[in-house]
Amino acid sequence: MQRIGVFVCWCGSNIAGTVDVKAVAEALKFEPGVVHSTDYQYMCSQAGQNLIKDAIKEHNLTGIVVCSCSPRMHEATFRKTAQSAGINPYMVEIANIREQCSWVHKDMAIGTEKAIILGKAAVAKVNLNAPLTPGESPVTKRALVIGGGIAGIQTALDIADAGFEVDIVEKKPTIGGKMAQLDKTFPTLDCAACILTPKMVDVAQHEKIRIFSYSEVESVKGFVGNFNVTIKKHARYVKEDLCTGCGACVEKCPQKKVANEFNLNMDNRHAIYIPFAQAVPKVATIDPSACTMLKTGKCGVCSKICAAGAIDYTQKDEYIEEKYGAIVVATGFNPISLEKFDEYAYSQSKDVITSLEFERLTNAAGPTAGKLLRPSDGKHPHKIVFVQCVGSRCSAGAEKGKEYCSKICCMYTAKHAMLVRDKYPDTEVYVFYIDVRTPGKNFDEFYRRAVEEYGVHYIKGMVGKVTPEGEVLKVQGSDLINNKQINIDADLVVLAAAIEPDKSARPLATKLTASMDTNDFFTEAHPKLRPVESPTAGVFLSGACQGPKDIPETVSQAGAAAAKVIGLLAKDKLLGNPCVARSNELLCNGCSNCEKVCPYGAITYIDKDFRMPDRTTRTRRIAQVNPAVCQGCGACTVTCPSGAMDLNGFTNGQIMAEVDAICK
Amino acid sequence: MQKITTDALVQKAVELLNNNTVSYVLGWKKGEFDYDITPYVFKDEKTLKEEFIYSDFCGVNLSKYLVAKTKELAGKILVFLKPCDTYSFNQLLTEHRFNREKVYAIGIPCEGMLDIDKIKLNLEGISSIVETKEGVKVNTLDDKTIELEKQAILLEKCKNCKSKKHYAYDELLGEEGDVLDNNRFDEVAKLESMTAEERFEFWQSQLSKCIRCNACRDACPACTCEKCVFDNPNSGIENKSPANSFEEKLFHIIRAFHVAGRCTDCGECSRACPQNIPLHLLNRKFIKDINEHYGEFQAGLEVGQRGPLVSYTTEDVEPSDVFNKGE
Amino acid sequence: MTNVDTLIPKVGVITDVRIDTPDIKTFRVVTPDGKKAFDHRPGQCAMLSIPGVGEAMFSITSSPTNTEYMEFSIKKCGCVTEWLHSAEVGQQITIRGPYGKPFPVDDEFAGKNLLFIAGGVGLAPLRSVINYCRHYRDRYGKIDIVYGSRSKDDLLDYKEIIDEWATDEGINVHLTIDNAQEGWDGHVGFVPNYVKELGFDTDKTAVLCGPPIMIKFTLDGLYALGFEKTQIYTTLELRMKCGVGKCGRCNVGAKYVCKDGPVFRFDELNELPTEY
Amino acid sequence: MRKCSLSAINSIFEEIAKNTMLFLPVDNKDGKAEYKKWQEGFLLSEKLNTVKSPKEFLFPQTENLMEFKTSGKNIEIIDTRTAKEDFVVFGVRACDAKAFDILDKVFLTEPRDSYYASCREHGTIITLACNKPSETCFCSAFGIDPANPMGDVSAWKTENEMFFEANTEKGEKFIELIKNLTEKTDNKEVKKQKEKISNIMKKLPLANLSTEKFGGGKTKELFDAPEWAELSSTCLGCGTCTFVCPTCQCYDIKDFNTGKGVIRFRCWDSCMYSNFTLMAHGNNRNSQKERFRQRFMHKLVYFPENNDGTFGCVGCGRCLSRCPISMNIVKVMKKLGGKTND
Amino acid sequence: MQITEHKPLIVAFCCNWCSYAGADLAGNNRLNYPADVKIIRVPCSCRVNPMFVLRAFQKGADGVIICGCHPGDCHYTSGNYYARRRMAMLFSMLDYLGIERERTRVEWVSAAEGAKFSATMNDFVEKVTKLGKNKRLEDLRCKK
Repeated sequence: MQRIGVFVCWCGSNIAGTVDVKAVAEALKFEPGVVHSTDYQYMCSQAGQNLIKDAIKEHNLTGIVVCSCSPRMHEATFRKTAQSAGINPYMVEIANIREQCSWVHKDMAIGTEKAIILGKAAVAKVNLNAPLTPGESPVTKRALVIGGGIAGIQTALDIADAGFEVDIVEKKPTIGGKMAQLDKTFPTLDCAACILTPKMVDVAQHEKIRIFSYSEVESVKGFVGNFNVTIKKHARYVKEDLCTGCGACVEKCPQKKVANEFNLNMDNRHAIYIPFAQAVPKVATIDPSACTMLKTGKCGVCSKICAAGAIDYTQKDEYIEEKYGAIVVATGFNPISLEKFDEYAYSQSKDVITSLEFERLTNAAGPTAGKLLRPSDGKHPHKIVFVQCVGSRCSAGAEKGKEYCSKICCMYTAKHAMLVRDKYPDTEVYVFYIDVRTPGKNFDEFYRRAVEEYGVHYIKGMVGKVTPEGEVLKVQGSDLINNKQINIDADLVVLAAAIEPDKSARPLATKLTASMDTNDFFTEAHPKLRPVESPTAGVFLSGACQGPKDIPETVSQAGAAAAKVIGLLAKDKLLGNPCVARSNELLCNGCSNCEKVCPYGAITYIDKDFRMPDRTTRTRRIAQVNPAVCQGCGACTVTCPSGAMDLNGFTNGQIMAEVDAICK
Repeated sequence: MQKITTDALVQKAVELLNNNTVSYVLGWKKGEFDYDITPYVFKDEKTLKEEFIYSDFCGVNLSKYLVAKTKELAGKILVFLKPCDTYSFNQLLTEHRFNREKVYAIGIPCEGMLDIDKIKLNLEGISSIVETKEGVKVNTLDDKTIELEKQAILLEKCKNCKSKKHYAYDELLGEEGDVLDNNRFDEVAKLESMTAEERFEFWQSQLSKCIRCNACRDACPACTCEKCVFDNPNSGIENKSPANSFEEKLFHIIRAFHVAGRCTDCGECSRACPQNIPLHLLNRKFIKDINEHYGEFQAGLEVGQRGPLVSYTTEDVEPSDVFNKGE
Repeated sequence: MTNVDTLIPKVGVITDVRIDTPDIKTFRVVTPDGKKAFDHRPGQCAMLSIPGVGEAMFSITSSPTNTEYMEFSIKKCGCVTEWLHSAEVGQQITIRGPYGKPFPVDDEFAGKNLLFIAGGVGLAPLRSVINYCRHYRDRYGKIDIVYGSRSKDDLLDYKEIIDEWATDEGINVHLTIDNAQEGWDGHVGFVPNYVKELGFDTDKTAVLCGPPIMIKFTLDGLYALGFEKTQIYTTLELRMKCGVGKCGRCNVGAKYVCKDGPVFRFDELNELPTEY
Repeated sequence: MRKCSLSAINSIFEEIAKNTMLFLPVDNKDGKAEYKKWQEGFLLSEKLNTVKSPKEFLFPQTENLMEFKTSGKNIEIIDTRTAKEDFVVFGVRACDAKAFDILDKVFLTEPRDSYYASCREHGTIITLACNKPSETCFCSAFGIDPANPMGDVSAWKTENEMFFEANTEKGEKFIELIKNLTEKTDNKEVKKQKEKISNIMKKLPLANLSTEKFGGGKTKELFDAPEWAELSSTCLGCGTCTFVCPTCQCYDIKDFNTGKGVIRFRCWDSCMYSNFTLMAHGNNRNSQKERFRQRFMHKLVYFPENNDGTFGCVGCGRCLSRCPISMNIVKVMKKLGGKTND
Repeated sequence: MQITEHKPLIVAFCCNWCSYAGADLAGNNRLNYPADVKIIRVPCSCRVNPMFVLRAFQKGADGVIICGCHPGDCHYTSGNYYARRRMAMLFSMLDYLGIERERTRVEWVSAAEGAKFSATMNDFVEKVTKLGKNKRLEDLRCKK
């Protein structure tokens, strides 16, 4: 029998407001095994923790129940407290009487009654807890960064600078990501390329960094500190080590009518191409869907022209296996597809464009060489309407768009408006907005300059309809402040499309067993306290894959993720999760069904000799669990009919004891 | 009438025993009467010739015995397998329950086995039972003779025989049969079409007969756990006698669940039940559900099959939709 | 109904817990009003239980001459004993008994020289007889006690043996441990060998209790010394459940250990099938 | 001796049920006989016997012994028994009636089992002679005459009438109760009926089953017999034989935590079960052979040894018809009994 | 709600990664649901053994709900897929035995779906309350 101490936390009034904490502490005093029960205002505070430590010593406790907030919040805290007082950390159980009680129930009597029951369940469980010791595993001192945008670049550089090897996997032929497509950056209006490309060069030249461009993560096995990743390197039909990036092949390539995705299909490129001048690696890539040679076997111009002999039409996809200690996800974002937004005539008129397309149109390296020209007829637009929140902040359950705020649109629209007015003062600029959100250093000043200095017309209200009529786009909107309909004949309409995670994120999440929210943004281990870690140990989050972010925020998160990775890789050994499956070999039938359901391949079978009660020896096939590989899901425990498989920390006995206590 | 004679089997067994192919013969032994046949491990020619029998009352599935006997006995064992026994044989091999090397399996045909309980429903006091073309002729102690048609006195498990085809053997005696069209899910469907109240009444009255003798479990070739959870005081659900209707249900639900996806529908549970509880209807419910929702699956068709409850597809039906089908 | 059935226990309170060896504790039990739960004879057993955990049979290690309380020396070896080992003073348990046939202290043993041979926790059931005989010292002849255990720390009731038994007149205590150990200057070796070394006269009645292997070899030794089966007693504590000879648990041959035993003379035991 | 016409039997049941609970074998949906509490419309089964024996009226499959309430370190013991009601079991066969005597020998010897005693006290057993013993019957091997069933009242059924004779005080009371529905008669008819039954008995295939090799004191001869191994070789270790047996009386005592308290109950157990003797010490009968042997040795040797030669089997034949693999005491007796003593 | 109405007892098994977090989020957002719901944390919905479900009913639960990550989102990749099959089978069997199907439910609740958690529990409690006491799968010894 345990000697259990019960500690009921008030959490200020968070718990004590709805739960009579004294009554809870009193009621739990008489539960089996409980020898001490008390309450305190903030159990998680230093004083609260000391209270627990003192009680452990004074009452010679063997188990601890803390009735407090969610175990997801402070389980680790109290485990450490227990450990420092000499109790095994796994002898601590938390009764969640805040999130799952005081915060969701209003009536004191009801809340108190439930808190007591939850406390009893925790006591019942602790009575069956056993000390657990985590296993140790080594750490591979190399990190993988998935995504070569500014987030990935910054993370990689920071990790590499700390002296660890880093590999970047980028699915495009070059790193750079969305930032490489931008013109200027807010709120300082410095040129994106000017600040990004030096970093790209740094990456290329860093001796600790390898870039796998035009590559994707094929599979991920293993666990924190010991990931085995297979990287699929797409055939680019150009030998990277030989290609000098001279561009001669590109010039001569007869297939010139391939939509240029870098310019958002607003112009064309060749079948062999280098996405942009500062690409890293600066290596040509053959687009197999466009190359005549690859499709028909007739052409071969690039091969003839290449002095370095880098062209290789027989190249195959290559699979590279590598070990990593940590993985950083930096898969970024994309504007959402606007196909469903018929009201803005995006599909009907070439002159209704997204903000990212607008970036390319104003970029000196873009399709118009930086001149703001209408995509339809190449004329200079005189009236431009910017529409904010296209697909952002939609109501829940709406059939299109996202519920969330895309966060960056207000600022880039202000930037766009300002740049237009600066370059083309003859152009009238209207911005339809719901709210202008400018929390950020120098952000609001920036926005006010657009309005006050550059004379951008900000109209609070939404655009109801855009109708192409001849050369103009008839924009019908509402002005909520003046409470009137507004009609503008615009030459160009720029839609601030919502942003969403890259489509590659979801399959990647599955491979990583990392969790995602409903919008496919990766979830953090904790929204406030562990914002750059995924709940999956060893997987970290950098940039917009976790949620909409602007560049400064992305870079700071990238640095934070790097810091976490460095912290992990700096360790020589990792302590595993001791809550893993274990097989009772006396009960095991050797049927292999648990092996079939184990997602980690943690179960193997061996033949073992057993001495039978009649003194004979019998060889039996029995299951064995590799505790370093097991992640503790428990799938095997239910598959096992004899109950030979059980899960440390969540044993059949413990869960049934909880059920019993709850159903008393 | 079984197409193959006892003599042919004995002859085969003696031959294999004498040429040292096998050391033991797992078969059926004559009883006190014509119907009380006991599985038996024969070791010599004499006993085989005198006491071996293969008749309409050899319903016992011998596959399960291989789990214990292959470990207990040193030499190779000859086992006679009826078509439905071969499914259990394969399933046991899939789960590594015995060493195939130690077994010499002979497939033998089966025309359906008889249920002495059904015969006794019609009469009491049997002096002998003679097999006829249509069924049996029963002579009673009071010197009457009653003829019974086979269809009416088949074992519950044989009424909807799923197959006359053998899926495992080293040697086949007699002719190979076919997988049969059968209506084995009709009774399940009938229950499904009842209201919840009716179903509850049905099962309540059936399961309340349970005396927890464990015959269903101990006869079941899928229940070969080293130690059953119901026998293990540490499992949390151990019990020896059902104290009330809950415990009756608990045992049968858990047992059916444990064999779900592994049960070959051999029907031993219902045959063994001294209280005539139609336990196979629980297992068949799972088989029917599995077939409907996860694709046709017959356990024991081959060694190494992956069972439906240890697999999944991302498109599997939602639990709520399992209820809502056909409504 | 006022009919008190023998299966219904009384409440007992643990009033003292003594740690004897690393895996044996001795519990003192009285009724809630501080009395002895019931009277017993040396060698008899009682059924102790913790509701929800289980019931188990233990020999009463205190002598019937102790009128204040009962004692049980219990080795940790299952869920009931494990639970008891974690129990503290003041804990209530349930107790029923006494069960079984006692040692024939007032007839066969009367006037005889006695030889007690015990190994490990096997001393527990003998302690009540030994103390009974010490109490009525004049009714018995010379008493020899041979007791051995794995190590010095595993010797049960060591203090009582040294301070009381060994100092009594006419009682010879011979202690032994399996392997030599620091701070032990007594005999080292297994009990059966020690018995042979000591070489007792056959003018006594022997009482054996200990692990099966010790019993087997000690018996051989005693036979070699010329002892008859009718001169040797032992006590079995096997798998008793109801305690009243009905449930069938402890049935060995035609005997029920809980009712016909646990004390058996070896000639009686010899008649039983070897299922104990 | 009293009699009534068979057509009046229903009114007798009605009369009994007015005063006490009445249990009798009726045909269930499976066409088997089963003891049920009588209610209007229930007919006495024509079957020879029930699947489950009537022992559960005296020794229920599970029976609460007491309850515990615990609070902190304290325990309260509650005797949960309530006053037992009177009941009548009608139609008990001679074998099952004899089985009650055997159970009495276990439960009513000191120390008396008060749970059993109370059931015994409140129950009136009306036995019924077997008109048509079956091939599985071998009660005569144990000296039981199915034509002369014991119990508080013995009854005989002829083609048209039912005869009653009281054997005990309780039986007299019962006869008194149905006095108005029956008439006094001599025993001529019954005698004829008995003869008829005896004639059938002689023809039964197991009529000459010998118990000669068994009985008290035979432990040494039988315990190490090599036949046990082959007899038990295909035993499944289930409890069917035990649980349908009218004389098997082994039980286990278990605790059940209801969440509100702990119920201590006893339940039938089977010496055939691998976990029968399993306790902290281990198991003293590890193989099925040993467990199988225990069951039959107990019935055929140990029990008679302790009970003046009375065997622990009554030859009801239930195990013969219910064992899933058709192994049974008759096969055991024939195999072991056939052994010559040279 | 009337005072005379039977207060059901609901046991909710929630996977640690999604549903338990979803329940926490419901708490963070103060989205009320009846206190009749008592949550047991399990690492994954695949940890829920049918034994636990039946045990809950035995000890007096009126409804049992199992919440896990959305299919495809399992922290352990595949756990909820196994749970989905197992619970579909178990609950179908309970239904087959005549146990009211509304007493059992499987629901996928992500860590971000506090609102869904609360709504689900409200709905489940309402449905189970309507059914009244669990009579068909009860152990009378555990009733007062």
